[in-house]
Amino acid sequence: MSLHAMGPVPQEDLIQLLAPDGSRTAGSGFDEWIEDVDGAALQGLYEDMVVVRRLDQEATALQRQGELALWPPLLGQEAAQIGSGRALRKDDFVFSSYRENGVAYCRGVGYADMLRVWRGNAPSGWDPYAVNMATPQVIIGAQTLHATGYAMATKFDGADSVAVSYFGDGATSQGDSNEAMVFAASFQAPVIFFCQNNQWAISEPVRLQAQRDIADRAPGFGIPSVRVDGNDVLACLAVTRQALDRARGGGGPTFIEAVTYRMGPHTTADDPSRYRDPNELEDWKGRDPIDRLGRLLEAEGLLGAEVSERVRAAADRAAGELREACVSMPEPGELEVFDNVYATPHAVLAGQRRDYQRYLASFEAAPGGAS
Amino acid sequence: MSLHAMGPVPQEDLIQLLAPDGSRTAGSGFDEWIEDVDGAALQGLYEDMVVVRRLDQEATALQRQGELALWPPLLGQEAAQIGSGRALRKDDFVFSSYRENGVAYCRGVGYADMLRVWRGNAPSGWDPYAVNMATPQVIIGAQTLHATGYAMATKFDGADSVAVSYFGDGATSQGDSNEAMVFAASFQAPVIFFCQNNQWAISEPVRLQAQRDIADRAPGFGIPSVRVDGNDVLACLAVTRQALDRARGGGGPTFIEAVTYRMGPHTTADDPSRYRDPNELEDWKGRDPIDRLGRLLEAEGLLGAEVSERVRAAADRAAGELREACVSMPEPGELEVFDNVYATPHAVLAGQRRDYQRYLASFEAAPGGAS
Amino acid sequence: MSTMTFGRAINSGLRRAMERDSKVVLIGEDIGMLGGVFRITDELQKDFGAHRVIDAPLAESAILGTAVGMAYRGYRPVCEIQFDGFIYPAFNQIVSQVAKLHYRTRGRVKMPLTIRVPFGGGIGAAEHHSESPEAYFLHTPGLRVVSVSNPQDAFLMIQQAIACDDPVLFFEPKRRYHTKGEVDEEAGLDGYPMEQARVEVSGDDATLVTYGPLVQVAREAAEAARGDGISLEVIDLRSLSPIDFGTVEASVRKTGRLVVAHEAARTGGLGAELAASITERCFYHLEHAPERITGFDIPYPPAKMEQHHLPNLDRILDGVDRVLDRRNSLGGGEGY
Amino acid sequence: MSTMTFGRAINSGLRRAMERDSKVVLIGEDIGMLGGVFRITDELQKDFGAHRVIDAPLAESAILGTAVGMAYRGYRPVCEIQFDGFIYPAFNQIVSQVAKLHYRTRGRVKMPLTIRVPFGGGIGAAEHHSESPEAYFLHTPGLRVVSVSNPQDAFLMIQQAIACDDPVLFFEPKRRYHTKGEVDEEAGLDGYPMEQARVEVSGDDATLVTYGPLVQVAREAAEAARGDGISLEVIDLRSLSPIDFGTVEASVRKTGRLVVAHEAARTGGLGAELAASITERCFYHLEHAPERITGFDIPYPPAKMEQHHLPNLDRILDGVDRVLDRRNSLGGGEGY
Ligand SMILES: Cc1ncc(C[n+]2csc(CCOP(=O)(O)OP(=O)(O)O)c2C)c(N)n1
Ligand SMILES: Cc1ncc(C[n+]2csc(CCOP(=O)(O)OP(=O)(O)O)c2C)c(N)n1
Ligand SMILES: [Mg+2]
Ligand SMILES: [Mg+2]
Repeated sequence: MSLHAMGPVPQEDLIQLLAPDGSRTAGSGFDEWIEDVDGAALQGLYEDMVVVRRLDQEATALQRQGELALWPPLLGQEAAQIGSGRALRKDDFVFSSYRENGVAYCRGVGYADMLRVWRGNAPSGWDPYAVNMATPQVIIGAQTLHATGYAMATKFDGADSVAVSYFGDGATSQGDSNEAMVFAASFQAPVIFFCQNNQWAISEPVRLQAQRDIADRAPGFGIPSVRVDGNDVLACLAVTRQALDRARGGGGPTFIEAVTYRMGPHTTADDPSRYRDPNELEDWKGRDPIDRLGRLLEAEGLLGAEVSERVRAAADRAAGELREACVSMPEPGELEVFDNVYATPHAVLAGQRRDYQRYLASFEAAPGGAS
Repeated sequence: MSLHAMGPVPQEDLIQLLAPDGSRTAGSGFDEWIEDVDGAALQGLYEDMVVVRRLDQEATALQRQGELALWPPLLGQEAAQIGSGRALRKDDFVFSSYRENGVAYCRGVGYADMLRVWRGNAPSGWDPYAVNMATPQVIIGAQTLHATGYAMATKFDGADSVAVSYFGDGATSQGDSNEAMVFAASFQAPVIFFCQNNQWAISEPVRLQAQRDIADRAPGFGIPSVRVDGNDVLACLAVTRQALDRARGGGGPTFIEAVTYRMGPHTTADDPSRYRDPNELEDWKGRDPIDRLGRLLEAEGLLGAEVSERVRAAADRAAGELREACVSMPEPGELEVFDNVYATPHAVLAGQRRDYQRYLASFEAAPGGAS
Repeated sequence: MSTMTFGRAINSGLRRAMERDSKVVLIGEDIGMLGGVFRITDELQKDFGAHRVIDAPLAESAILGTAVGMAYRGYRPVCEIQFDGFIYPAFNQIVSQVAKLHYRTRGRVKMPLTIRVPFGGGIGAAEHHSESPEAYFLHTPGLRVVSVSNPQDAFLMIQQAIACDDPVLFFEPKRRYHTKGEVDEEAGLDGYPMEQARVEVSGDDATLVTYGPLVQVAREAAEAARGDGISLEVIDLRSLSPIDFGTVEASVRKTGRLVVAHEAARTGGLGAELAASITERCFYHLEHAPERITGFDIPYPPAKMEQHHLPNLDRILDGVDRVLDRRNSLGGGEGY
Repeated sequence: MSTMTFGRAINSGLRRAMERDSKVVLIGEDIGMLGGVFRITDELQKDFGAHRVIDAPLAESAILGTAVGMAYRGYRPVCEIQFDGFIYPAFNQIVSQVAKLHYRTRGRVKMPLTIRVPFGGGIGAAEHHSESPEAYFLHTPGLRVVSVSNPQDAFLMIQQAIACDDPVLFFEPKRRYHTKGEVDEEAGLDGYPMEQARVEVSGDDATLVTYGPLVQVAREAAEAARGDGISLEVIDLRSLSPIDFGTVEASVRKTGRLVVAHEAARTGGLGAELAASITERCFYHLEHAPERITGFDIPYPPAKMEQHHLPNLDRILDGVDRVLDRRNSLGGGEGY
């Protein structure tokens, strides 16, 4: 007996500008949003995706080799992340979950900063204000509220920057994600809810979380939504640009469901063979985001040997730098655990730090150990 | 500057069977659901509403007289509560908030049981299993999940009873209420979400909580919804019966938004003059649920002097019994605070009880006090 | 100096903080036009506008979560939780976000939130309206917790909490909202730091420590004990995290006896921490094990039973008798 | 007797409980086809069906809230929280509903929920995956809290928890899931009540109390101390609410010294309660103030720093040295 109503994910009604075979799809109504995307820009998006995939694979390898404690691969989600990430302005602010390393790349996050937390060296990687992106959020759904509050404050300031929240299909079940829509709608906050529906929340298929398309939920809260082909980088760029434009113009929030697929495991600790049909993966490989743009470039003569080589070299370089940044990262100090718990002095914690310092020193005093 | 988008509540698209002037409204498509409601049944619904209003007024008076600590009046919401409450079967199970004393009346809750908690004599009033209704829930939204879980369990049992959750417009903002819709949809649980949109959550108008009609939210979760005239007892009866029928037949959850009005204060501790326009109340008085059915009865010759007298007498009797039940309620015992914290013996708490008992006894021993 | 109620003192403190810093915004349920169910934010929306005093939709997790987002953008949000028992929907945001973000971002992002919580019992209210949840928060690293016991402190400490770059849970003893007291509205914020406990009454025989609503009861207890020839030292903790152990320690070194009182449940409450820490710090000065006079380990009871749950004058004096080995409800009577 | 891992023992206990009572249902994230991220529910969905082992949508408040509804209808739900740090979204349902419903309904409605929480650190995990939130729950009247330290207890106590008519938080030390031990699968549930603490190692010089993941470390500490001529009595609390103070008290009356260890933050942790209660109960038997060896008052740190947060063998022995007035990191060395 199946307790819940499940079915396949319908692929109709997706906003698509680029078909899996690399041809341009007509009639989406979104062409105007990418009018400026010329050949060089297309090559740039291609390079971004190739580099990001390569970084992701290198990080996965680093985890297998014991250099990282964990890694959450984005394999398959490059178009959703690059398309949306490249639409943003520097002064927009991103609140993501843990899987958005492609977005982090677009924001200019350095490699060491990208890995710090996964190596276990620091509570998080980068300075959010240096790149206008919060560090990864692990508590599912929590960041949707942060983005909404940030957007409310942006409006208080009279600024026209936009907050963008990234989250997964599973996150839509959390109360927080729904409350975020309530607040965003009520305060007409300039926020974008960017849901990467990669079909899975660890072992749970999206049909356990949502009986209707995820994009169908937002309108009931008073938030316009679009359902976009998440493996189509042009469509992701276009819908995000439209949503940003609406938000900047005072039109309030937009919900974007990017329909994509997590081609790898949930994290390097996961074994998807326990719960999913390998045919599904094969099926989605036919819709690979990088191949797709590659076919367009080829058809338009934009992916000659020289370009290919340049892209490959960039990816190699990035991977090399990532690896180097990883293995050369300095180890944290013994007393770093006590840093930054508070912004202002805290007597009780200072006492604990002092005692622990004396404890560590006691080993030096008596080499035989404390006892 | 208004930070949020507000506007008046539109009154179109409401399911209505009885117009404010007492005439029957055609074309709702719901007539079949009240085909069996004959003259006697109409008189019964009328009596229910009059009695419930009278009980509510008596309780309000008891609070003013210091006999109750607090009372949450339902004035104006009689049709929503009686219409839905009378649709239920004995083996259905209600999970309500604090304002559903009309529903409690339908379930057969006794007067002392109705008041116990508001007098401050007990943590709650009645045995949920005696009337198949949970005692009032104060934590906004929490009970929507209880109803959903109960309905899931009903389905495990293969039974065809239905769980009904009552809550307000404000409650729709809580994460819990939204998660309840996720679970209800995913497990196709036989649950009804009955939202009494009484336009206010204490001082906050519904347009702060929801930018679209509340009923518009459920479909996005995969739950059919209806928006009903909550001051029309026949329409409330009809839509609830339809939803019950769907749930019993395995059709899963339904969301009902009953559009009504809280004519009184939020509770006896509230002063609505601080936040709402008195004209609004006047406006809604024209849509009074009892007057409305009264006009139909009069037009059909069903509210002669004898019937009027009978109804008045029933209301008087009920009010008298309520008052008597209130003032004659036994006071709780000194050690009752320790009862029922756990179902099984708990050594630490038993020790605290024993010490407190000795403490109380020490006053008898030494009349001058413990010190 | 002016005489004002406790509630009015907080209102006045909020107004000062908002005047001083345009980044201070208030958010909560019913705090705008209504001025909050206790009227603590009375008139503030009218005077500062709807974007400074924000009526939030009915969702506590979102109130805290959006406040976090505002703090990211440099704001200093003051969140009102309508009653103690309604803070739990926001627990996840408080414990995993508010408390941890400064640590998580290695100091880059500050979380100068103030979370105002009317707390405690004694008002004859319904379920969830009389709780004392402070222990959950003082066990949570990254948070600061304070509780105020008089209008002057209320006026100043709400401003100190808002000015603090760390998140502060600000517990207001709701049953004292109507208590009047003298308030010096010219007093500066630097005068008496909110981390510091205060000796309210000096004494030599035993130390009685409490905070919030019970400070007044403790003063009354000292008064009553004095009539009995017992000299109690009363300490108002004021800060519950960090606790100012130094002040308590100094007192216990003098008196040798400690009684701690709070309304919250006994097991795992602040009293346990205080008793354990003071025992560690001055074991050889203690003449008797510290005594805890607290609420019982029960859900907050209905209005007509709360007198049998709340620590009151007699129960506190009974505890004093115990640490002094005087006759008490559980025996004693040999010593002293 | 069979040898099995800790994780397998829980799995086996769950299976027994489900076989015994058809009202036992499991609900949680990824517990079905995947068998949970720790595989604790491995094969159970296959064997008992999707209505007995329910993969829930990703929402902890709903997992607890729907379990409450199921309990209303006579079920005994076992909720799995995937990791300790993900229990907070459900805190409101646990504290205001699960804990209070029996009281609220004056005993009419039972809440025989079991809430399984893999907890604690030492596995090199990311943020929110290594926390020890037990103190929040032992401060909450209406709940019972237990923690298991070995496969045999895990096998039996999960069944006892499920059979208990009160709600039970069941804390599983995730870093021990792969530890093997002997399990008597024929043992009956009545043999050793889950409320009872157990003396793991007998000794005379000091009492070392802990629970869950640190019981193994405490045993190692006793071993190491023995080499130093110190005889430690090790007690596994097993039940954290209620705490079996009697067993600890008996031990401390004998040894005169108490060390309590846990991974959770120090302030307001279980150690405070134990130290305070034992001081009350046997003040005149104590030779030294009780010592607490705990996690610091910090958010759980990143993997490469957790060694500087978690109590380990050396830190525990240092605490033992302190209560024995032997030389230790903070001084001492005169006594003993
Ligand atoms: C509150 C909370 N509950 C549970 C988890 C454990 N968890 C981590 S990722 C995940 C699945 C998330 O799925 P989805 O939102 O679709 O994002 P994806 O991983 O597919 O990108 C779960 C259950 C968590 N991190 N936070
Ligand atoms: C979690 C929680 N937050 C806040 C409150 C305080 N409160 C009690 S009733 C109420 C308004 C509820 O409005 P609505 O859901 O529309 O129901 P109504 O009172 O109108 O029937 C509020 C904010 C509460 N009881 N629970
Ligand atoms: Mg996903
Ligand atoms: Mg309402």
